[in-house]
Amino acid sequence: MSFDFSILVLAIPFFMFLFLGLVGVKMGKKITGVVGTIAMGVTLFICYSIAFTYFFGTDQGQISAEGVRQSVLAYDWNWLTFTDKLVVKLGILLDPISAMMLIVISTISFLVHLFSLGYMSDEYGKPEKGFQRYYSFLALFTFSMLGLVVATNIFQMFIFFEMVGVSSYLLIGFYYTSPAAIHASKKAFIVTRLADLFFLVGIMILSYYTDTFDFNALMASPESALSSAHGQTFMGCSVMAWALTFIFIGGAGKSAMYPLHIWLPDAMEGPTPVSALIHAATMVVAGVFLVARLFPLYVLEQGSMNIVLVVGAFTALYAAAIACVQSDIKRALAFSTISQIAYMMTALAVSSAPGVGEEGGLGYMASMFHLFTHAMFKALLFLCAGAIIHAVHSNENSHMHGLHKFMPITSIAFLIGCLAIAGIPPFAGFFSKDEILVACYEKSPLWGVWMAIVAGMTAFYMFRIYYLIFHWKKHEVKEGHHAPHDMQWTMTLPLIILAVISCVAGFIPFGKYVTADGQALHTHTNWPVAISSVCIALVGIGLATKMYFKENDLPSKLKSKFNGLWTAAYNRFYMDELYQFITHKVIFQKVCKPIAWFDRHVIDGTMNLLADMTTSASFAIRKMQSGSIQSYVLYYFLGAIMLAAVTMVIVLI
Amino acid sequence: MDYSQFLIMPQEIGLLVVFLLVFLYDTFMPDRCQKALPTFTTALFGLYTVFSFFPVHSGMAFAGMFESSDATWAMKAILNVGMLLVLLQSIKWANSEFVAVRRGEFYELLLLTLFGMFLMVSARNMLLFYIGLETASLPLAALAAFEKNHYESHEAAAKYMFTAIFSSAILLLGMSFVYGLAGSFDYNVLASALGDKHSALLIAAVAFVVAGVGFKLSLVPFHLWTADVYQGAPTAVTSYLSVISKGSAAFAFLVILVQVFGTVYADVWKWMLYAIIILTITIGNLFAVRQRNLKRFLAFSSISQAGYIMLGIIAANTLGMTSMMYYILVYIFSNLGAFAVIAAIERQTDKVTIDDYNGLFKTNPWLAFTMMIAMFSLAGIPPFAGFFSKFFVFAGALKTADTAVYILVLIALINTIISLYYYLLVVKAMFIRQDECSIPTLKSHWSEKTGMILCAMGIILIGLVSCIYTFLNGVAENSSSLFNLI
Amino acid sequence: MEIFSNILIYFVIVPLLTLAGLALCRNKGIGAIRTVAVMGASALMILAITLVVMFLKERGAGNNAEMILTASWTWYAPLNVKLALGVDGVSVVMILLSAFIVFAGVFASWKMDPLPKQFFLWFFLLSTGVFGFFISIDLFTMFMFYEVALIPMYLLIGVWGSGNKNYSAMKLTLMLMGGSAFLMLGILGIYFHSSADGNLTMNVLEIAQNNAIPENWQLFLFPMTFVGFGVLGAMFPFHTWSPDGHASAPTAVSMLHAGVLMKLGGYGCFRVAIYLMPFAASQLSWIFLTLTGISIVYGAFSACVQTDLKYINAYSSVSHCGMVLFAILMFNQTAMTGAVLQMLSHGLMTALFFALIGMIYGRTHTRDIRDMGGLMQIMPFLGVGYVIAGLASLGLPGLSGFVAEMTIFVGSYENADVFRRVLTILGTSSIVITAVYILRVVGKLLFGAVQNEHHKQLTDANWFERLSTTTLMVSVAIIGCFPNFFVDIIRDSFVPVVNALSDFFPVVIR
Amino acid sequence: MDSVGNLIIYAIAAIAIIAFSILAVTTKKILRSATYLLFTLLATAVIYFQMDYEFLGAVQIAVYAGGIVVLFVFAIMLTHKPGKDAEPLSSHKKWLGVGAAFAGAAVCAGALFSYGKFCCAKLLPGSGFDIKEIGSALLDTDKFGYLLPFEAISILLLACIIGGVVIARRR
Amino acid sequence: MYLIPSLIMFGCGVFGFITRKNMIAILISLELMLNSVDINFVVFNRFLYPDQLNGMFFALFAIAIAAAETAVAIAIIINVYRVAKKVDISEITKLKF
Repeated sequence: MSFDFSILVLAIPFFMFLFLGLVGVKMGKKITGVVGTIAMGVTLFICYSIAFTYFFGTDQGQISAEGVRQSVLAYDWNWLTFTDKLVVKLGILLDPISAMMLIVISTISFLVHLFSLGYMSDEYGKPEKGFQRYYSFLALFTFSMLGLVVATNIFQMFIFFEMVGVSSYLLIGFYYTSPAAIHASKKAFIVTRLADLFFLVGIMILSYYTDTFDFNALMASPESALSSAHGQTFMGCSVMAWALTFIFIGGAGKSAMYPLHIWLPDAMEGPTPVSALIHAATMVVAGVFLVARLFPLYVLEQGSMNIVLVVGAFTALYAAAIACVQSDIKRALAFSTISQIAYMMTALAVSSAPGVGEEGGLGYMASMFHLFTHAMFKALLFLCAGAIIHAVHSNENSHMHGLHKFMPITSIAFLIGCLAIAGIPPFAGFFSKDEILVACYEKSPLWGVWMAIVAGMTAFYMFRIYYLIFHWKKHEVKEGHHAPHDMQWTMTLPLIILAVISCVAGFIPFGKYVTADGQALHTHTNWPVAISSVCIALVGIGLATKMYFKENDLPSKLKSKFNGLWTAAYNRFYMDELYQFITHKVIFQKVCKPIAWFDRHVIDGTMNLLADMTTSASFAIRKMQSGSIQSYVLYYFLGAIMLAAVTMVIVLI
Repeated sequence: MDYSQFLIMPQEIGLLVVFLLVFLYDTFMPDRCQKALPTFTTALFGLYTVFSFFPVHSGMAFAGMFESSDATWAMKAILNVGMLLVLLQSIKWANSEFVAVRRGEFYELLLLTLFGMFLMVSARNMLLFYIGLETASLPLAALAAFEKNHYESHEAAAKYMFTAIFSSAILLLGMSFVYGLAGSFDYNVLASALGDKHSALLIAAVAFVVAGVGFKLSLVPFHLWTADVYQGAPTAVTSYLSVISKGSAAFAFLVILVQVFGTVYADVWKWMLYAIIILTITIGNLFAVRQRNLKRFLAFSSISQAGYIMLGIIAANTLGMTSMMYYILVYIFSNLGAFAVIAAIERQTDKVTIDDYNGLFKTNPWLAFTMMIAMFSLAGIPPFAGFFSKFFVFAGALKTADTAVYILVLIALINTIISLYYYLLVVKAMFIRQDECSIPTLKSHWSEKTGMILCAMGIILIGLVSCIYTFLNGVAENSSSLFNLI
Repeated sequence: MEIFSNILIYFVIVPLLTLAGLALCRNKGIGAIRTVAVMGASALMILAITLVVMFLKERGAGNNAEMILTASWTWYAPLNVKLALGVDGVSVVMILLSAFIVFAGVFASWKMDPLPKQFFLWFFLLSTGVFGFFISIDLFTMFMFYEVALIPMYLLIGVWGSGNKNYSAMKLTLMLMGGSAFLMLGILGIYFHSSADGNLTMNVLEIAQNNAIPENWQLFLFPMTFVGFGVLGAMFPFHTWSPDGHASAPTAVSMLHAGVLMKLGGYGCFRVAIYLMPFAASQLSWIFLTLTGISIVYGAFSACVQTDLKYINAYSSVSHCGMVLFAILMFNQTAMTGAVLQMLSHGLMTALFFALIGMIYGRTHTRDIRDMGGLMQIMPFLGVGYVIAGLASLGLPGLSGFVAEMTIFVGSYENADVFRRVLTILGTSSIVITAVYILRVVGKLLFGAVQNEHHKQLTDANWFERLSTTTLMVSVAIIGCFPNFFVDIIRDSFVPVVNALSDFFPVVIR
Repeated sequence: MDSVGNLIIYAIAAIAIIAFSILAVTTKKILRSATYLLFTLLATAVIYFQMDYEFLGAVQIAVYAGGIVVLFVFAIMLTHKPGKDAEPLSSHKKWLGVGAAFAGAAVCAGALFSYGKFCCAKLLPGSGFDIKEIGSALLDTDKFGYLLPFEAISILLLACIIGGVVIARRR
Repeated sequence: MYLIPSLIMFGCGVFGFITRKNMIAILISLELMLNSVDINFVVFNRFLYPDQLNGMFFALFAIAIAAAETAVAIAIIINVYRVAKKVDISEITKLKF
């Protein structure tokens, strides 16, 4: 089976974007949503068939004689010629991770489309204002994300990085009348843009030395790609290390690694399904995907890899710590996402090259595995949160409490999600997280312990959220409001589907399909690690149960005891304030304003000064024309005399 | 005693014939026919202008005193065209209440001064040049005093007269030094006799000659009379003064400088002109910036234009000469276009300040249009002729391949920005200012209209039709022997 | 006549005929005036597209001459001034750009009041200058058309502008003419050194062929010409005419000015300054690189704090046009191609911006972003248009800005010397600053709550406004989506200049 | 020619020129000024005579002394009530005038005397031009003929007559 | 030596022109200047080029022109006098700047 039809994966969403955006305005809102969802369903089907064909088809020779899974270049068009060698192509590259990502994206996107039909309507099922726009943007986002994962070259990836950023901007700012949404969307865009700047510089450096953007060419022999810089160094590090670090920064921006994470919590201002799609499952893993794509290069350039490791590990702990104290459930989930993505990053960073030692490439596999499972259960959690928010019209957990009785389906689905993320077997999270921990211990016990602690914290804060939403105390129904209840089928169905996936995804033999070198990686459970991690998770859950299951004053006691720490964590360790200070106080006030002043007063002033000088010179010499003939003649005569005298002096002397 | 030598000067003789006929008409025709005198003169002069386009024999006459060449012929033809325009524009004015009694004299004097200018252009002898110069300037004092009912007219005449006599004294002083050095007045003889020795006397001689002729060209610092006279004199006379008189003087100046003082070009008068050009352009511009009276404004603008004309002289090559003649031609059309509008408005409303012109476009679009293209042409904006003439003058100057001249041209170019500023002020008043216009919709006389249309056509066509420049270049090439000494 | 068999000459003839047609219209006959203007603009558009097709055909047929469709007729023989025509890829796309913007400009000024006839007269005179400039390969005619294009600005701003228009119009005109003063000297200097054997010529191709300008003269003339054109290209510190001028100009004039006129600067820098004087270019490029590098960042930073919509775009133009000159000075094919793409992109996108601003201003009567807000709800079409323009400006892939900037950056980085690379990276930072100010405006202007109750009654765009802006939006998207079409046209045009430079400068041609 | 007598006559004439020139421009009474001018012109004529240019001397006396000075006197009579003094000069202006005059004279003198040819020049015996020669030269067209200037100046004078008429007419 | 009176005369003329207020006096100063130049011509002719007459002729013509100039100038002065009732040069400074 050929992959010619794979172009539809991109074409359908893009067409839907234009169609819904231009024509949709004229159509009914409901129809728009349904059309969009159906189109997404078709895309979903195509993605699945591609992935199926790729992984299980045998007639295309995707698996070479050595058992290596080959990548397939389905399309490759010249799009923009830079130089004879550096040509930006747009195409479709299918390999294990991109096929896997196709599944992830299309699944979640479809479910979010479906979920949004209900979410974006009011209680009576009437679609909100801007419904068409919403679906149009969703289609655009899906298009961009799919384009990103199938990128054949690093520049295409950059292009879609940008596209993803913009569609994320548009979706976060969907409620464009709300100042917070505007602010958040702006912040998201600018922070990721800043990261993309580094990405771009990284690409420029990389491509300058290697003379190609193409992944296949880069991967064909990573050693020669790295050595094409001929050992040139810049500030003590090899240029390639710089390039890879910069590229990582680009990824870190999208993946919300510290210190570029600040946009993600704010991005929760967008509609919750959007958060589920973009800020939990797909876009935020773009950075991980990027590093995974270039893994063969990174693995050879340990300097850069160590940076990835340190950043990843730190972010995991940092975000987990903040997540423990957030009161806004979406923010808490957002920090949880940051932490989990940092987990994946760390996993990549601790991975050794495939074939090195017994567990070579395990981290890579584990990272991808976790990416997959996390996408599912985090989307589940977010959609649940969406359902809850839709029911109670608030993000604050103080407005929730005790919803278990009102929304049983949601509650169970959320619980499954929590168990999955906490790493309790047999839910999906356990398997992937376990592999990561193994890989970390492989690298160094320090990192293993570190990540295990993070896992424990994860379990704690997830259950904290769970208890605060669904238990703690009885829910108070405000007057004039309906009692919260489970939603219509379009909203519950996605929850159920995702819950099921979260339950069973762990049993997928991931190592067989998605590995760094394309060869199947046979994993085996590392029992000590597995047991210890489950124990730590259980400790976390227990702690949370103790503190938050029933209403009590233990949390507030602890809060007052560690007030400083608590406040710092609640305020996200003041990172936002720091940024605020740098951007507003330093850049805006100390750079932009002075420059604008300089322009108006010095540069423009100089021009005006020239004009004024002319005018005043004109007035100054006015007296020459005094009206008296005698003075005219005096000037005349002296002029003639001077002319003669000066010339005499110059010529004769 | 070969009187047939007079035949070499058909243009001058033709001019005298015109003068004679006008004189006779003025003297002997009955009073009722006198009103037709301006039209008669203009028509006659028009015929003569056509006649003057016929080529003449080149050659020297009167033992080298008088030269007739393609260049002088072309120059005179250019002057004739300008003169025709001036005559056209003045028809209505000459018949106005206060001038009518003296209109015959007006035309006679104009024609005689033109004759003087022709002598200047053709003179190859200092004596003849001097006589020509005086013939061209003394009657102008009488013309300046023409509007007896205006005090300014008298003041202008007095200022002109005194400065003119003073300048002629200076010129004579310079000439006497030249004579002392070389013992002759013939250009050819002088050139060889002066040699290339730089004595202080020679330098003083050059300086005084430059000063003397600089008066006619109103070069700074010999220019101070200009503005007052232009403002005070009747507009017809001002336009005549500003273009014809200046154009002829420029050509004669070129001939004297390159032919007589050619040997000391590089050391002496190039640098004199260098300084004078910078001063002329800059000071003319600086003064023009603040003027509110349009005639005075054009006076200063014409001072700075004279600086640009001088660039053609400092070039001292055929390209420069061509460009200078071309510049004069273009300048005639542009300046006369502006003066035509001013005269038409002044005649009917007595308004001459820029502020009076506010919103002119609304009441008199065609006048405003003519004025605008005249201004643009003076400022050197394409596609009007002024652009071409400026470009060519600069090209001529730069052909000297002298770094200093590059700097000179740069200064001149920077000055064009200032000049653009004040020309745009006029345009701004007419087009942009939204005030109520104090000038009602006017009906111009047919002669004024014709004059303006001719000027406008000239401004537009002279630049685009390249054959004029090419032709002038051919003429200048024929006279390239002028530059043998450079 | 032979002269009429060359398609290029029609780019001058058509606007002139339009001028004549307009002159025949009655002052009040707005219908006739519009008809003539639209016909003229459409004819130009058709001509431009035909030209592109012809160009591609010629190139496809293997005509690899540096310029095609060349023809020349002697005009001023004494100075060897010729009416020399010819186009290469760069001029072709510039002509295309101009035609589009003129077309959009006519519709943007559909309701021009007062004096519509005079407005269109000046408008088409300006177009004549622009097209004439791009089709000429003779320095004299180039310069002439260049000035023809400049001077109508004065009246267009002065008569039909708003705000402090007298000051702005005068400042703009004087500064641009100041630039052209230097330019004139430069051109004459080039002319007088154009040939070693005395056959002086004004023809660009011949001058380049002769390559006879002595090196010390190049060092003098190069700054003259570069600054001369650079003023129009809004090079720091000669850019201050731009904010004031744009702020006061009427919509269509801003469009044409930012869209096309400023491109004359970049085009001239390349065609005259660098192409003819490669030695000086390589020697002095560092000065101008620094200046243009400053332009990029400086313009962007300045734009961040402006509150007037037009000022924001004017400063943004400073930044973007700085990038054009910056890229041209990078001396390699890629960066120069990027420069042309950037000219195209900036032309269309800024024209779009100004058109939209004009339309918004026409409704709200304010351009201060502090007084506006939530316009997206009131006028969604204009709002979406503004967002698209903004996204193009900040470099969204799929729109033109991205393509151009990326080509520039990648091309600039191809240079091996550290100075250029550092500048390149500095320049790249502008993509972030651009995002900041664009999003700031979009956020304040379009999003949020409606600031002014009166604005709620306002209407969205009419058909002609939609036509005008849609033309531009589609063009922006076409360039963004199919850049290689344009790159293929443009790229080879830079081979001669890069070859000339390579004698003096270690150009990396890869 | 180069005799002591000549020298004495010359010295007298020169001193008269210098003295009367200075007096002409410094005297307060305008009529006296005209009178001093007359003396200056006459002294100049003496020098012309001494240099054997009798015709020129005669013209000088006739035109200048006879014509112009009379014209001046008439003008003074027309415009001045008798016995009125000119106002005193402002010293500021006076010094300016002195300065300018000296500067001019100095430059000219410097130029003239640095040109060595004049210092050693001697007055050679005159070759004796007679009036007839001058007359024929005036109407000659050949070398050293002045027909054209002669005609031209007649036109100049005509122009001046017309001009004078124009100016003098009351209306 | 023969040029000294001429020089002084010229200087006096300049001085007179610049300092005198009476227009007629100024004209007198101008006459001095013109006359001094005539002396120059004649002296140069007689001393340096005695075999020619052109200097003398020049002086002759110059005298004639000077006479014409004076006539016109006096006419103008009288004209001004009629309007301004004065011949004071400091009176006619209305046109300025």
